[in-house]
Amino acid sequence: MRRPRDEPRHEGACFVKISGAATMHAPASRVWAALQDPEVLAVAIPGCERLEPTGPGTYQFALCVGVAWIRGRYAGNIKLSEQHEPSSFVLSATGAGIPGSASTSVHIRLASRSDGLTELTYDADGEVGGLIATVGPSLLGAIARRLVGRFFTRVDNVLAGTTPAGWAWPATGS
Amino acid sequence: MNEAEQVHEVRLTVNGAARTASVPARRLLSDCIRHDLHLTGTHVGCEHGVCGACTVLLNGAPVRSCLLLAVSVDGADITTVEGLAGPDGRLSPVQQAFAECHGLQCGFCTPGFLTTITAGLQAAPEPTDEQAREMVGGNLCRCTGYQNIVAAVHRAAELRREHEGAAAVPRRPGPGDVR
Amino acid sequence: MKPPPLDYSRPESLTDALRTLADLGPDGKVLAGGQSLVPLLSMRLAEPMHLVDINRLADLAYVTRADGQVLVGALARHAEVLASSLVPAAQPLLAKALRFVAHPAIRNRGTTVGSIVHADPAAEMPAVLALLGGTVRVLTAGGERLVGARDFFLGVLESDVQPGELVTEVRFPVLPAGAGTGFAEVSRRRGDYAVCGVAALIALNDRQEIEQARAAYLSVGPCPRVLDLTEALAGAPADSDRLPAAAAMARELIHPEGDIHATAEYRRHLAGVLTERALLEALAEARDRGSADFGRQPAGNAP
Amino acid sequence: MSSLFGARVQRVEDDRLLRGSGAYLDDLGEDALAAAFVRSPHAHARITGIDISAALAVDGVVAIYTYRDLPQRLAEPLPLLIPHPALSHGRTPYPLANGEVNHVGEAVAMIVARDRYVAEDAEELIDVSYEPLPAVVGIDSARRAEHLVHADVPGNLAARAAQEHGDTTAAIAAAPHVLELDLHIERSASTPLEGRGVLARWDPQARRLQLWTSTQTSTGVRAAVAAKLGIDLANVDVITPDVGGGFGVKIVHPWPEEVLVPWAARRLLRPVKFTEDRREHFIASAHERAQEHHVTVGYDDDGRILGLDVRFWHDNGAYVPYGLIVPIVTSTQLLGPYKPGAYKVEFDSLYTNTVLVTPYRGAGRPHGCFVMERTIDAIAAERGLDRTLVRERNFIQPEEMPYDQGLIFQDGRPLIYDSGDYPALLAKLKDLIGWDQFPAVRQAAAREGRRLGIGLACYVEGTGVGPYEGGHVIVETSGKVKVATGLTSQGQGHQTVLAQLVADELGVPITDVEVVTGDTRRFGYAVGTFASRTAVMSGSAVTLAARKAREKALRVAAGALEVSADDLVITDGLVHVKGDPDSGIGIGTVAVLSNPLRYAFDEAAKAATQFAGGGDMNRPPVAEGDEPGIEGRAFFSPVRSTFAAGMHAAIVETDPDTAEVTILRYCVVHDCGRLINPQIVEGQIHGGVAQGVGGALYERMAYDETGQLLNASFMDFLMPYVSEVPRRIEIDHLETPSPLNPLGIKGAGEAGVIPGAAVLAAAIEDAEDIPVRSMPLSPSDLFELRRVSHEETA
Repeated sequence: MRRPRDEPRHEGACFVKISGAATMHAPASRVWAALQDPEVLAVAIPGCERLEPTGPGTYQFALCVGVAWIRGRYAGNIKLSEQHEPSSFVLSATGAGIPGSASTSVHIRLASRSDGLTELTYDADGEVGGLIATVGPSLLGAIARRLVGRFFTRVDNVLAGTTPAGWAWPATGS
Repeated sequence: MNEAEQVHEVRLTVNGAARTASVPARRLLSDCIRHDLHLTGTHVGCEHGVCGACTVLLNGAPVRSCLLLAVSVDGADITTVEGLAGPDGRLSPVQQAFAECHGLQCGFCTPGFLTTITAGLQAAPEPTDEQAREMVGGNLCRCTGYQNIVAAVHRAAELRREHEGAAAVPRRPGPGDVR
Repeated sequence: MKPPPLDYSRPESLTDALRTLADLGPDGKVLAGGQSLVPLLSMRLAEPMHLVDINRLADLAYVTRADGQVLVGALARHAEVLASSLVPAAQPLLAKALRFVAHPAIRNRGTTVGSIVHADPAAEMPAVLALLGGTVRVLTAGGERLVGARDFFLGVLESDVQPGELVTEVRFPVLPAGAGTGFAEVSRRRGDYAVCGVAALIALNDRQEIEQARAAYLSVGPCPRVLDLTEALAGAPADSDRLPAAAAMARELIHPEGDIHATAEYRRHLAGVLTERALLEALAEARDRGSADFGRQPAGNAP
Repeated sequence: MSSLFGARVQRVEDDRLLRGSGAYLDDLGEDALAAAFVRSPHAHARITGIDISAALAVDGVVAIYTYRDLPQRLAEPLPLLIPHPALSHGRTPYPLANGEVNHVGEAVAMIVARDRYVAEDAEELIDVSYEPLPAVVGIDSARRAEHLVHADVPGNLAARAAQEHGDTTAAIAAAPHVLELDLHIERSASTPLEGRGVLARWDPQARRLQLWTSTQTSTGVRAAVAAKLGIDLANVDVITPDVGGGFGVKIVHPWPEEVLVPWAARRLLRPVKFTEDRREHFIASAHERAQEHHVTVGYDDDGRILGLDVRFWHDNGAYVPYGLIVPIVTSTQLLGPYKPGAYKVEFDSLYTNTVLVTPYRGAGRPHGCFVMERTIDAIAAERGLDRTLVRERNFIQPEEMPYDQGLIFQDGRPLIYDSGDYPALLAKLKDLIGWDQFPAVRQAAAREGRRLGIGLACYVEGTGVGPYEGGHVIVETSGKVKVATGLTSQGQGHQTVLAQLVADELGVPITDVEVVTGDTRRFGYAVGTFASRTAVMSGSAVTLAARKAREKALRVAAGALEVSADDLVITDGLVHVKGDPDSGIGIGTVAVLSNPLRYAFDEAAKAATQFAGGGDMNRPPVAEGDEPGIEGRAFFSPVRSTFAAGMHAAIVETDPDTAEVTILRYCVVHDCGRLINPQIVEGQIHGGVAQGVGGALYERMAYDETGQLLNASFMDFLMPYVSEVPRRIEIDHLETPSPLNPLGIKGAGEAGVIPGAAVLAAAIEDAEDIPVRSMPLSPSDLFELRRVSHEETA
């Protein structure tokens, strides 16, 4: 009858794990290239205000991101690693800002389809700390899902040509 | 953040007296009452609207003063705990009942209960037990276990009836009245 | 816990308000009751912004009935909607659900429209609007658009209100004769956001059989979720013992998440239990309300 | 003389509190600067840099401090208040983090600004760079010790302590039956409606510090602040204003803010105030309760315990400023009213990267009671015996008092129960709840498809812990009586009960008695308010002080009236000859006569001046060894604690569909010795029961595995509203006087909370027929228990 106590005791903790899939309207090689392109990342990362390369596969960013009224400014670093072109890589990001700190590691896999499109799947582990974690944890999963969804939609829009690379987010975010 | 914040002139009627304060837009009504108007009887227990310690009467209806911006209630009529006793200094029926029933311990949450019940008894002068509990259902108390607070609601209703005609708070526009 | 610096305008007319909002664009935020916004500001989860306080727009503080709808203006407080004499007959679900909205002191200030715009998936009013297939009236300086409930809720705390827009009214379809509503929820403490909640609607035909059954769920996803349960109940008599089948159907269709108060599994279980309870109440009300209008109008704007 | 002792006297505190004229910490210091703190968002991290430049530029910011600004003594860790030989690795926090943070909420930087709004603006602009370290969260993680909270504390083990009475292993080995149980209690917290707060003023001319703090121990704060800031004790005043609840969290001292705020006030030559907000209270004050227990118990066919072995693990959070008090109390007090044959207990106190743990009302007892009472219920279930019968068979009998449990208690003294009648308490409880009638009630309910259960739990509570308290009583020439005691008050009605005692003792109207607590200007020696000790300790002390004042008053009046002091009594403030209440002198006049004066300030004083006549010209105006004034000062220091006891029973209904739990009845029988004011005692019980219900069904600290507290608000930390507490708490009293103090009283402040988790677990278990081994229990938890139980049966 003993409950395992070292497992996270509550669902919906600030340790956010999300998985998903998206169909990208381009061949895998183009999707791969887009996801490595800082200009595309700057467009796709929700609320991205600044993204500067600091080395091979590493970037500094500043963003203002949020959902509805819950909104915060973050600054931090992005690293692309475990690159197996054109099939998979890991995007890691850590950031800190007014509502708290966040870090995430997204494992992205690309699979070519026979129709020339690409099936993208991802698994993200996120960790959120600080204010937002202590007062709004039950919202985090849904917010994270929405932000990740926006990211891939944006990338796809760039690939499809509906959003030009170099397009900037409005200063206040979405 | 270094530009001086714009201040707004706020005119309120507080416990029957005209008061003014100059506040920035972000000033919470609770802080305005406590620190600008120096009426420290209204207490702040959570600042997110859950505990009810900061409850005041806004045009006769209980509201959380920590969930209001002072500037937004410009022109309103406000009753705080300091305004509950009679002009002669006599405790109101609700206050008297709390004393008789041991309805308070540390006293920190008490002003919110007193204002809430004062308005509640206007609406339900002879509350059933269910109504009495409903009346205080949104206020947290960590000391009393609520037993004596509910008893005090009933006792206050009794005292009000005894002081027939002497309403605890003069009739002000109610929640249904639109300003 | 103090709000960040804010800019502030308090328009005296709707025209002023819309002009101000148009000028401000994405920086402008509407302040009505503020019962959700102010704590977010105090916790500094919301960025500094320019508040457009509509509390002087007394014309928007109405609850009326017109064209088969209950119209609730942007400045009508929950308490006023609850106290409105036309609500119990015109749309009893509003009153039933409003009793679960926080506590009286919050209802005295918080507005029904604000609650819907705020789009908290755990809140009662968005689910009620979604269930009834109500409409949101959105104004800009340039015009008006009407948004159906199904399109209005976009995600957690996200609704379809664009910069420069003001929601002035929500419209809840009047409950036709022969239809009934029910509301049931479980919250940890009385007045808390629901662990799970269900609003239900049943329409009977003139043979006193269930013709249509719907339920809306709160706290089971990012938006209010409306399920058509007619398939489980169609043709059942008004004293139906087939409600468990509807509950089972609901359990199958929803996919709630767990949080610190409840596991996903418990939420799913509750969704079933509460579906049954809400449907039972709806069924009783539908019987009481007779079936004079049967067949001529659906229960609400069916989604 | 009509006695106020035992009367339901209305509280003297209430009038001003009801008018909104109370003075709580944040009501003071309108001219003070506001302090706010940057607090760690990480449970465990190294600090690699702090950039305050942007924040310093904010208009209205006066100063920002980090660890590097702290002078020598402030740069040391805060004191370890209660050392213990077993506490081999005691660690306490720095006032501001020194390079490492060990829980979310630990203070990293202090901002002093024009007001709190501006201070929070600046807070957002302070850029702290952290290098996160792995966090240790929960007892299992601490025990596994794959990561360490403090690099120099192996195994995360702050302390391991053991006690034994008898040969437990042998007793269990020889027992006919043996059971093993794992029992768990989660974290909760005191959560007073008013958070902590400090206001400091430094007077540079007088070189004097005045400090107001929302504390349970003003003398403790005073000594700590004087030591940390290097100020002579005599130049520090600590004044406790009205305190909006404490429940334990305010006994810890000095909190970082209690030394930083006065330090800043002295440095800036401006008054400075810190008012803790609600979120800070959750992540920067103290929690309690989290423990895992493993019980091995041997017993006979009748359910008599022959040997009890308890091993438990205590989560002490990131630091242990309050030593091992909580686990020591658990380890000694879990025995309750029972004599277990042989008893062995061992505990580990473990560090985790969470908010530190210090006593919360009940302090270790709710967990101990839960362990013992669950164990007894398990024995009863296993033997098929009535749960009350098993308890009766294990009770210490009244004729065995005083009873030595053979252990050392939290005050370092032998655990010897002074008094009590446990069989009588149980009989009262069974009557009150209708224990024997319950099976019929249950059946009737079952016929309606309702699920009812009954449970009970017993406890013994060491109260009135030493070492001492003192009191001072002075009669003013107006006849008014001023009383001071050093310990503090957080709403328990101390002013009222102490006034009752003094009014009785001095024979004056209670309206003439004014009691001041927790003001070091009025009384400098004190310990503090905790462990249900005020009535016993300060009650006895002010009684003894009033007795001295009374003797003096009678002696002076005897001289003036030319009668023997033995013939005099005081009634309604009038000193008169027994049987002649109409002629005598007012006690105020006696005060005038007791103080020979040179100067007259009013008509009363005139009578005591040097030309007023009277007095023996051959003796000094103040006799050798005597003092002017009608005053008494006394201390009370008992040989050991008193032991109050009580038993609770509850009937609950569980919803078969939603798994919600409703408490239908809640009954309490209680023995705190003689009752000074039954209304106040009942109020204490009510509040305790509500907290017990909170701890059993609603409140928990929801940490995730990274050490984030997910419910740091009243939205998600579910303190009960009126709708969650029993509709009526039915109370009966038993009074077995304590022989250990002049009043025969035992403490009552904490009792109500102790059996909450135990009694509700028992009742839910009874309703559901599923073992309940872990509390609190939410509907979701009960749903899960049902599911697992269903699977196991299937």
